[in-house]
Amino acid sequence: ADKPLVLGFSQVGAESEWRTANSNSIKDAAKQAGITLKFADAQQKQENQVKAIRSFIAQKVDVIAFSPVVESGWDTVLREAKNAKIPVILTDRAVKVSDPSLYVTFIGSDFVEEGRKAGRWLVDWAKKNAPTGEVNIVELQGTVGSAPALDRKRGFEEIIQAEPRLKIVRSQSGDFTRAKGKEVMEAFLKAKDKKIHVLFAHNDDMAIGAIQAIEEAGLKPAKDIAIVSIDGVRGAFQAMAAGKLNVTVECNPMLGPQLMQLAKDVVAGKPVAKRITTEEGVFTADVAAKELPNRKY
Amino acid sequence: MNRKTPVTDALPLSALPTPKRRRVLAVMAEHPLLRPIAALAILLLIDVILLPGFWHLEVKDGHLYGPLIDILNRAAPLMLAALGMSLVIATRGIDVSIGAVVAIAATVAAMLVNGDRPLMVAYAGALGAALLCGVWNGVLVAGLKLQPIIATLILMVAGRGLAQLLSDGQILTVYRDDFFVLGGGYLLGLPVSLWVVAALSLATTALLRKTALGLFIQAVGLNPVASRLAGLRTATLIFGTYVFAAGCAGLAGLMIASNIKSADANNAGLLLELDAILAVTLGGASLAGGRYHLAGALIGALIIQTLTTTIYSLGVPPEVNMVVKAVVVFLLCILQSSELRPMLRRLAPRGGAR
Amino acid sequence: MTPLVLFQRWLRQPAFSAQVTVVLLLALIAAGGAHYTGFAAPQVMLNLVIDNAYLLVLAVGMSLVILSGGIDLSVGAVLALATTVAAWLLHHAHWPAWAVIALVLGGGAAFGVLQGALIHAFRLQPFIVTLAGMFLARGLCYLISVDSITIDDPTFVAVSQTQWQVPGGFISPSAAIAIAVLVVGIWLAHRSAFGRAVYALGGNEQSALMMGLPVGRTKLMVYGLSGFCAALAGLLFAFYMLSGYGLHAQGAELDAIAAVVIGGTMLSGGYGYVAGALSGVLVLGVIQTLIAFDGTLSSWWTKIVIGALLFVFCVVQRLLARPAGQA
Amino acid sequence: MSAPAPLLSLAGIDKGFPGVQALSGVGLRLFVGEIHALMGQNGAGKSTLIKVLTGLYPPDAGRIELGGAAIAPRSTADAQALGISTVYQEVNLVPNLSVAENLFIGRYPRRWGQIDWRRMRERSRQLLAELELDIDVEAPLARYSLSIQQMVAIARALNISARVLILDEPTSSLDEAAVQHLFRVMRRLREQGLALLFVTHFLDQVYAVSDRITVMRNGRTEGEYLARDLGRLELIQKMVGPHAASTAPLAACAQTTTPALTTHGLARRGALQPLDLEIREGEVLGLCGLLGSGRTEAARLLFGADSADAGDIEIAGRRQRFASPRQAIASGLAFCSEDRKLEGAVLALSVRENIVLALQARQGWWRAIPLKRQQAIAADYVQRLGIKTADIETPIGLLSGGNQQKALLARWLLTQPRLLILDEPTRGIDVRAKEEIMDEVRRLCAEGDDDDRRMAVLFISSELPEVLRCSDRVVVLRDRRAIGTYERGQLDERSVLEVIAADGPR
Ligand SMILES: Nc1ncnc2c1ncn2[C@@H]1O[C@H](COP(=O)(O)OP(=O)(O)OP(=O)(O)O)[C@@H](O)[C@H]1O
Ligand SMILES: Nc1ncnc2c1ncn2[C@@H]1O[C@H](COP(=O)(O)OP(=O)(O)OP(=O)(O)O)[C@@H](O)[C@H]1O
Ligand SMILES: [Mg+2]
Ligand SMILES: [Mg+2]
Repeated sequence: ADKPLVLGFSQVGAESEWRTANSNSIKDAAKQAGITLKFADAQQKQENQVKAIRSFIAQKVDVIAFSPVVESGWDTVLREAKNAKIPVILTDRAVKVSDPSLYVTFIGSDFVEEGRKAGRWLVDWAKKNAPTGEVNIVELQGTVGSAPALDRKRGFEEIIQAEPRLKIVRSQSGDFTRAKGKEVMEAFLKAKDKKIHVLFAHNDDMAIGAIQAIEEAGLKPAKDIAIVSIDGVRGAFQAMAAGKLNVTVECNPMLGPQLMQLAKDVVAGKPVAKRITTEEGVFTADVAAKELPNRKY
Repeated sequence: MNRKTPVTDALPLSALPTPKRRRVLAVMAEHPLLRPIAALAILLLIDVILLPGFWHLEVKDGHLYGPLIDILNRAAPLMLAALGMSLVIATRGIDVSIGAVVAIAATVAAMLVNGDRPLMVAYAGALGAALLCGVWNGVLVAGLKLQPIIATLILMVAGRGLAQLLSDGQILTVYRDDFFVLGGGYLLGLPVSLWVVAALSLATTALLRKTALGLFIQAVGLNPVASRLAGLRTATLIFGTYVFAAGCAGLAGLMIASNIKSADANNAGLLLELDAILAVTLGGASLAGGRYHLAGALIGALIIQTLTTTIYSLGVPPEVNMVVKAVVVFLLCILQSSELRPMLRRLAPRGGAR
Repeated sequence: MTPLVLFQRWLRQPAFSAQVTVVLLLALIAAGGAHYTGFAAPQVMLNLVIDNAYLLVLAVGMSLVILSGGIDLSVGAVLALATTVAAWLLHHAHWPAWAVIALVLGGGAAFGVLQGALIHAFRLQPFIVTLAGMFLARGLCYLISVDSITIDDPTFVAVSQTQWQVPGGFISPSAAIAIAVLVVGIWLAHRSAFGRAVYALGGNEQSALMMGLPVGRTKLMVYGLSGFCAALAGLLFAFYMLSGYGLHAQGAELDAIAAVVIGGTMLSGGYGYVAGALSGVLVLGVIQTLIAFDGTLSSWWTKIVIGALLFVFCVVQRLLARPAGQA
Repeated sequence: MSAPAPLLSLAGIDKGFPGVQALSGVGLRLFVGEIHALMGQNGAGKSTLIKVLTGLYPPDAGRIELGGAAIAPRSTADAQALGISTVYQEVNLVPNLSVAENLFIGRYPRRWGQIDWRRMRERSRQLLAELELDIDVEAPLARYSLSIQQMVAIARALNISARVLILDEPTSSLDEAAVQHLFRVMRRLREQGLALLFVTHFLDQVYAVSDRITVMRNGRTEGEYLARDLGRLELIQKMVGPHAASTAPLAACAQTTTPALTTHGLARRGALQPLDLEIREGEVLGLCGLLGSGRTEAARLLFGADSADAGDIEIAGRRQRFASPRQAIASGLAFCSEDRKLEGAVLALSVRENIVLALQARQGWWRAIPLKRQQAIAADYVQRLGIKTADIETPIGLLSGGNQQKALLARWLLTQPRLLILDEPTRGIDVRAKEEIMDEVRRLCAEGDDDDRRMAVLFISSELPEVLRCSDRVVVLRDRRAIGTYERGQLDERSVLEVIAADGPR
């Protein structure tokens, strides 16, 4: 009825398909919900996000939402938002702040948990497929220092520590990209010192790149080397359908609708939970074919 | 006003190649490629010592397979970029838009292929797009006389945006085998990419040697004012180098896309320009313009790629990568410095007391 | 002399292109103000300085380097290193703030001087040396901590939350510091023997040598200053973010260079003004703000628009400043 | 007047460069209160000696003493600290700084720790006034012609309080008046007890100021003489070996009446008033005038180096205006600039490449001249013009000043132009080479090419006698406009100066 509510959203950037899906979901949802969206792309730079948020404050938007590039370093700007009485919603990554009242709620996935899920799946797999002996794991990390890379690694290691025979023998950064993923995997495969049983990739793109490297090395991905990855983008499902990837842990980018709902509630002054997790599955090769059609990203 | 343009000076003499000597050895010692080659050799030596399987080459389904092949294969796009960059740099320019052009070319190619166009059309389209980028840069630098770094910065920023706009931010996966040949295929046991690079570098070298272009480019880079007064088409030459550089970048883009069987507009060729410039300088060229060494640039590219692969193979923890790279680059530079020998002599106990 | 002659004088004077930049900047702001409500608000303008304080400091250092005919690609990384070191010392080693600040600034300067020494002693190209410097600094960040470290030191927190009221809004201490640095930079460049030696170096190093100028010392100082500015920028950044992180300010070196060049300084060295750094930084800032205010642009359109605005700006600047430009 | 002990003495100086032994066992004595001329052919080693003396090159062997104490300066800065002030052969100033700064950089007048710009400007004006040069000291140096830059360089050196003042070919592109001012100052400094070392190729100047002469030949000291004991011919012989310098005007070559090039009101604001000039085939047209009279500007306009904003150029009936040197060259012009270092030589390229550059440019990039042919050409000109170089592949930057000049001349002669514009072609060229070059030029004018077209030459030189000797007609410029054309013989040096003076100010 009255003038539409204005939401300022600061996106990390456009570094991956996942991110694109995330942005699209938010934009569409905003249209649906009749919310005016102020969208700012930070090109992976925290300082740009801060600038964007401050300009949202200057523009006196009703709600500010953003997916932080990193956890720390938000106190000052969030305090400014608070002083301006603008509620702040975090999406898809948490922040570390001295005073939790600086943001209203955090909606989104939990990278550490994703890491754990990957770890758990692997432990079961090992029980079934390699009941005895060492299981050598190589890890393709995300961009050094980036939040998902750190957390997924943390979660994953936390679980596999339980199983001493699961060992990470090599770990190198593949910058979340196919090209790097492939390049690094090639190097891993050439280093003949240890046999590789499992590949754990911090995202699907790197996994897809690595799969190519494995094939070129004359091995069978998912058979000779088990492959675990995270995100659950379309490409991953196609790979699984083709039997080249064992499993991907979903990290749901479709936060749009929930976010818009939250924004409305917050402005309406309804109470909202401090932490809202999105339901995320673990998809294995056998369900892939069936799931593929209804993947939107 | 043209008196303002800075000139390269007669001195410092060490900046100038000294005249031919009678003695062959001396000539060799003076050869510009000597130092880059030495640097590469040293790196490879280290690999041999640290990495058991490094020299290991086997024949897998009809082609050579092994770390060395990987390095060559991986270095191919960088070599191309460096090839183009070295001419731009020779004319006192610089092109930071290489990476963006790579992304554009890759995306265009992938789109055309996925649109079931014949391969050649896809290639033509991609290279065409790349050359257009080059024309754009060329016009800004040679025509409008913008400073190269800022002129190409514009495309560096906007170009990637364009690529993402085309691909809608998605990674375009390609499913056509013929597309994979350029970056992943093999010919006579060696990667196709390598043949392409070799062919292009030879062609370029021939062009520069057999025609007067080589002389002209050097002259323009060393002293634009004098060159203009001597009747050279300085602007046209400079324009040409940017188009050429973009063309090389486009080809590199095709290679990268073909190699990972997909075009990733967000990340393809990210920061490739920096590596290209580094390769050119490691190859012994000066960013002040003038002398260029195509072979040197190629070797520079190989040095960089060898270093990267080494780091991966050694199992260096990722957070240390950068430091290692930095240290090696520092050492290589110092090794290449013409000041090193006199300095050591001075440090030596009974060195020439002057 | 006739007005015409005076006009030509004005066109020909080197300061001209710098002045054009300022005029264009104002035009840009005016356009924004006309388009988006609240754009021309005083606080928005102040935010330009607050948000870009660190960049301004970087650009001042970079100006000197570029004027001397060199370039420094390491500044962004040194900035990040400064934040990381500061954060680590405060958070894990619990050093007092003043000690941390002193150490960081000293370290930055030393880092710069070291690069300068390499460049001078071995006649290496600034580009590679500082590129390697960039790798090194970023690498050291990760060695200290891959994770981003929160800064909870009371002094830093206090500084970061101080807001000084000025007519029309507030500014942060960082902004004030940045302006101060700019002033000092201008003084150095135009009123100190060192500054003039820098210009001479950029004009023609060989001649500078033959005129008996201390070429070597000047080079060391230039890169030292640049390193110092980078470290200082790092501290401002730390105040701004209250965190130390190896991925901070990626590509800041390019922004700084762009700012300096847009400010009317020749990358080939010798021609330009340190003051140009300010206009350059503001141009970049305004472009960003414009986009944020528009708020309808997708990630890629953002990039394209930034490019387009840069293009329009540089071309107009170039065409207007043509008489001053060289053949 | 020679004092017993020399103030500065060099003994047994050796200096070798790859392929060249520039100096071998050179000695030199400089006494308090004398002006000492250092003479020698191009490439004799004068500049090298000076660079060694001022610490730019470390000598391979030898001893330098100042006031009895051995010294080994490692840089110009050291030398200055020791009281040795130098003007090097190539102008070494920074183009981007103002004239005033170029005079004072390194020794700024200070006020409260910061540079006192006002005082600097005032003192610069005084300084230049001594040389009767009245230019805007705040304008960037690059704005001014080479001659002005050279004056500034001299002024700078004079301003350094020194015991020894070294001037390497300071007068090479100065006009008579400027030279006289310079000499006045030099004499005054001599009275003040400085020791001056003065390199030049102009005999008159040597005899005008110097008390003592040291002659160098092929990197050795040929001998030291009192100026008054040494006759011109002797001096020349000592420098170049037996050879007579003819000062007689060269035979007028059959000059035609067909114009090679005609300008109609060619002009450019701030550079040249409308100029109507006719240059006939086979003639040498001299262009004389004082420094800053616009000779170079005129030449640049003719050649399309600067674009004219009025008038046009007529060649073979076609009237046009050149937008770029390229066009000018296409229609048969050639321009040998006065500024060798900036507008002529590509220092890092070899002598061969520098020589063929213009011809190759005209042929286009596609039709490359075969290497063999390039070498033949280069070798031929090196021999014909007597260019002293280790090898035709030597970077031209390593040649002595005069030899660079010759190589550049070769570049243009090679293109067989219709009109050859020579701006200060004999700058820094020794007595003998001058004649060789001018004879070469005259010869080219005299003999027509294949279709019997004769080359015309536009000859600019600050050295009046030279212009008068070589030109068939002279045009006198003043304040950037032509004030008269005179046939050969109508004018001698004095009358030219009178003409310039007489034609009262507008
Ligand atoms: N840096 C150098 N490297 C190699 N050869 C050099 C160098 N400098 C001078 N030479 C050679 O040393 C010789 C002496 O050069 P120098 O410049 O001293 O002659 P000059 O007497 O000054 O001649 P001019 O009267 O033409 O100036 C020349 O043959 C020159 O080619
Ligand atoms: N006495 C002077 N006062 C002011 N400007 C001068 C003077 N002499 C020369 N100039 C500057 O030098 C240029 C004119 O010199 P130009 O070279 O055209 O004259 P020229 O006749 O070639 O004399 P020269 O070649 O000896 O300098 C102009 O740019 C002018 O500004
Ligand atoms: Mg000399
Ligand atoms: Mg002149």
